[in-house]
Amino acid sequence: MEYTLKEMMTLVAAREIRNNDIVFCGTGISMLAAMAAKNINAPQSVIFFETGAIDSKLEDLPLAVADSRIMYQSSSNAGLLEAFATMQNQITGAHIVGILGAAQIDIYGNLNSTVIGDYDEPDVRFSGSGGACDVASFVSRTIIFMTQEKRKFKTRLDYLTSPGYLDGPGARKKAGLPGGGPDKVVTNMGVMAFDDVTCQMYLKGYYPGITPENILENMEFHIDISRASEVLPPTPEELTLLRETCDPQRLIL
Amino acid sequence: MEYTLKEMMTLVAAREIRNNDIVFCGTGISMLAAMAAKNINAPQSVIFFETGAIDSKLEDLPLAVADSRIMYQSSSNAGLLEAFATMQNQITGAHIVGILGAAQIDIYGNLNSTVIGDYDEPDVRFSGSGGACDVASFVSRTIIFMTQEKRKFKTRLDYLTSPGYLDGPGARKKAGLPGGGPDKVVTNMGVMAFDDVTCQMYLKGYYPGITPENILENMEFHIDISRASEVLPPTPEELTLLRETCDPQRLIL
Amino acid sequence: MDINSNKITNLKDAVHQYVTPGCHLSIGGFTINRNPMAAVYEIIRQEIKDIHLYAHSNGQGVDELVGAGCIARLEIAYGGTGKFMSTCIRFRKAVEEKKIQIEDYSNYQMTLRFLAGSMGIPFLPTRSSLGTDIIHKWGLSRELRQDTPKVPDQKLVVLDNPFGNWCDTKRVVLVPAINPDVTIIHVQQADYRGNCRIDGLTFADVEQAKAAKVLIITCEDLLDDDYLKNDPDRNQIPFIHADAVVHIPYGAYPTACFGCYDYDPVYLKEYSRMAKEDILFQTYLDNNIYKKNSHRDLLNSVGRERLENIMADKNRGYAKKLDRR
Amino acid sequence: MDINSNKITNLKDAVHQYVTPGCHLSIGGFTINRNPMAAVYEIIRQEIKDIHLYAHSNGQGVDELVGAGCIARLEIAYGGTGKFMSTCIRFRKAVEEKKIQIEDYSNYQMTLRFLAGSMGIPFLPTRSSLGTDIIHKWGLSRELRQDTPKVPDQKLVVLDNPFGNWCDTKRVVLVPAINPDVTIIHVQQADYRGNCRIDGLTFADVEQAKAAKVLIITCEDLLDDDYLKNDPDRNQIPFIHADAVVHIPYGAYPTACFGCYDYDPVYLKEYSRMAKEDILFQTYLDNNIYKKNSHRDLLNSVGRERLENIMADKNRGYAKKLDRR
Repeated sequence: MEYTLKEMMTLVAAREIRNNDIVFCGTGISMLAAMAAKNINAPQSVIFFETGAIDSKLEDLPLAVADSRIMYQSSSNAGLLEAFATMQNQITGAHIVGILGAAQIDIYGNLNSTVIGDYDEPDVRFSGSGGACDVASFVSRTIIFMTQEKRKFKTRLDYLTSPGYLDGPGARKKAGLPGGGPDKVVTNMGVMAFDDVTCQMYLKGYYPGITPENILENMEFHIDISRASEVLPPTPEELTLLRETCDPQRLIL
Repeated sequence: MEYTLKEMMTLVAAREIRNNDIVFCGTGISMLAAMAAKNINAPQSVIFFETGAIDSKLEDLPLAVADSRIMYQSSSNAGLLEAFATMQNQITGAHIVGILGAAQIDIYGNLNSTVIGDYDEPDVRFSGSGGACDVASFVSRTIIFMTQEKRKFKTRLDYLTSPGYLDGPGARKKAGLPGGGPDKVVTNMGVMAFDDVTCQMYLKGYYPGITPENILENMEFHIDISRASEVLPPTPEELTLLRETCDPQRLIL
Repeated sequence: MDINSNKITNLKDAVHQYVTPGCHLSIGGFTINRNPMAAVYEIIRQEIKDIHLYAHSNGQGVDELVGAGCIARLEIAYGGTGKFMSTCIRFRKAVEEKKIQIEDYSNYQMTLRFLAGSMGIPFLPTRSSLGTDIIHKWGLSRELRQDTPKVPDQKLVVLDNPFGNWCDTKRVVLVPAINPDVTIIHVQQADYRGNCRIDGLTFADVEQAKAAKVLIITCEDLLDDDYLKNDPDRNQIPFIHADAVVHIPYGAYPTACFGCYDYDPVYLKEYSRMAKEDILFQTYLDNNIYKKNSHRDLLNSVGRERLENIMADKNRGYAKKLDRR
Repeated sequence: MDINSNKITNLKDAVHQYVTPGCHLSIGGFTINRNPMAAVYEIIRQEIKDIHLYAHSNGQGVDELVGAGCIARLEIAYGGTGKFMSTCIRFRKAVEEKKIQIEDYSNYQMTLRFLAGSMGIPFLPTRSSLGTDIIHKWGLSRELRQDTPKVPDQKLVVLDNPFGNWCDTKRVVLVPAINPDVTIIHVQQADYRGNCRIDGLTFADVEQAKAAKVLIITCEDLLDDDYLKNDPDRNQIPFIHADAVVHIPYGAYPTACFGCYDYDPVYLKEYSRMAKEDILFQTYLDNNIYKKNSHRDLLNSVGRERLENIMADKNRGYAKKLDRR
């Protein structure tokens, strides 16, 4: 079955979600990945929004994390305080996987979603942290969506909005952060993971038709590609559920 | 009209409550005083409980601040966090008058409701602060109910549970406390106020049939009695409303 | 425990599994309302001892646990139940006879401590108690604190405002977080996964629940489907915090449960009377708890008439005509 | 303002009286939901300038206030509205062109700052942002902070845990309280005294409301009696915090109001298109705001059909059949 790269990315991220995970998601593709996991491979996973809704029914795809669609048939509707406390709380936070995106990422999975250029004299201004810094600070693991481009995979971030492994092994702990850090980076070309010892990004998988070298060409920094293998393409079942159940109006896809 | 000392005390305290006051009350006589004010002299005052209910209808007299009777037809039911935040918040706290009681009081209106004797080897153990320390710390003014006894009006408290003016002028501010401090002490013999300059208790009024000297005999420390005058006895209207509207079952009276 | 699983169990098993000797426990409710009394009686019946209990003003449940000898240490704000016991009677005796270790806080401070635990931070600030003996007098010694990993090394800390005089505030009191091993609450409605709906005041139940490593819920109504999801605004505790759900009608009796039943003045007065004397209190424990197999046994001995007297008017949430004199 | 009085007024007067040039303001809602848009448009119409705005992710309302030149300083966590504007367009332009001063926090930090304000304490702690540029890079300089009494002297403070390693926490970030001069929120129901009932998520509205020196409430339904007291569990903001109550049906339009209406995708897309060019945006402001006398005027020009399209299904709270492509 034919598929788009966006579909591939969504499903690759969805496969990372397991039963018993509580999935924090933002707007767009991250929400769709969480819905796909729930409908395909992790039916017992729980979807959770920073605005305060947990276990929403999601009969229709929300277009923002404050969309009224997330308030319908959730298990509890509260507010931001409760949502972020649930992430910072280490008892519940240990179950949470966060899905994030950003404008820039470095080899330790640190993210920039604030500015390109100087903070006081920015060339480009983005939305800013929102809840991303909080999620990246608190939860047990994060999955990060990125477009594979040299200007996005940066040796040095212009602004560190959301903490990954900071400057390497032990740095999160030294800074005083709880939580686990980045687990996977899902791009339009492949999937990266992080080395247990060095905390540095390495290539875990490349999509059919893409080579590890293609990926390296689209990054400013070099990563280990020795552990990479080809990622399985979407199955027809995955694609059908994604298209017909999760986003029939093709609002995101 | 005949009246009991308990009725007198309740009504004397009620007279201190004004329209536009938010009245924090505890169990027993303090709740009855708040109800009396609302039904007699301050119909626009608002009754408020540390357990989280505000503006309760109080069709029936509650026997505890967690009594379900305070949850019926209130303006908002929340919990302890919201209630105490409302007191600590200086914008709302400025409107709140707290009614308290204690086992011991000193000349600066500091209260003990914890122990008689040493804290580690107490002769008598009382309930402890509950919300009293919080109220005394936060709100604009407090009214204190006491029984006029030497062992209760103490030169030195065995334990300082709830702050009055601490050790005198400027001491609250120096300690870092917000709020105003004690305003009146209502006993079974008279009413004390606090001097604007010295922050010390002085006799403001004595009940019909009681002399200032009677009151001094029932205190361990000496207070100024030069400003005292006789307190007006309860009016028939006050007594009727108190008995028939506030506590018809005579649960407190 | 799978977060999204069916957590329905029975009280004997839940208490046996989670409320272990020496554990750190907190119970919900306030004075004479919505105490998880069925669970309290089950703890007493199972003779679980040496418990470290955290309480704001939990009242009736605290006094019975203390009286039955289950409690070794108590961090508390208020040992009373209002009109029925201005000071809790067995609590008072236990403190005066030094049978328990006690440390005093205010109600707000205890609530903030639970909130800090629920938020995953080590402390929260307040302006309450500056200049008082709550700051100066510690019930748990520095030595005990050093030797007990589950207790913070300081009762509280006074901190000068690091933001100058921001908010017209010179200094604050930091109170340390509590993360009880177990919290037990009683609610009006819960479902099989542990979503909770509390009617009326929540007291500090939500914070106590979310701060706990294990949460046991007893409930008046148990829903084995997703009915509560029809009105999520009213569900204060989502299931992700829950470990055990137990259906116990009248589970707060003899304390009240708003919308369901009132407190039982007959029981509470009888309790106060018997709590005053050691021998009478032993009789109380024997007859009302040890010799009963379950909360249902207790309710049967109380009898239908008294339970009917306390049944809540549906429009008011309490029993308007109840004789409370 | 008497706490217990009737506070019903109209929007023009409420905005004129309380939202003064240079004031510190916060608005409720989140991205495309329950923004107090009628009030936002009235502020723009009255051309109130030099506002210091506090926002977590307030979205549409922020972008319009910034675009209309009302804002001088902005403390914010997220300038976006989700799918419609991943980065708010006028916000982005204003920052890049240095037309406003901006300082960045996270959503949780901004929410905690409002909570601290509502609690009457100078700061609250969190573990969020340790090791990031949110800590290192300040948007408001130390000099400005020294010279501006309404701004705290530090952006935030990193504090070593005074309770050792309690809660496995080495250090925390303290974020300073916010007490806005004015907070404006839009709610589903309010009464004449200012009791508020919000259906669906509350976002940070309750904390923003309680932190404010002045609270303006706009509402879909206005009750001139005590009807809301029949179900006090659902009233998140009691009247003691309120200063002005204004009845504005569709007061959140073009953002959504759960249970009442959805966001209007036609309006929001048109906004995004016109926000991209300065000239088009001026046309937008002229036609949709300056040339309108009131929110009702705007709704009239939008027309009945579009308002019918976004009407919420009563069982779902949003418009199931709305075409959002």
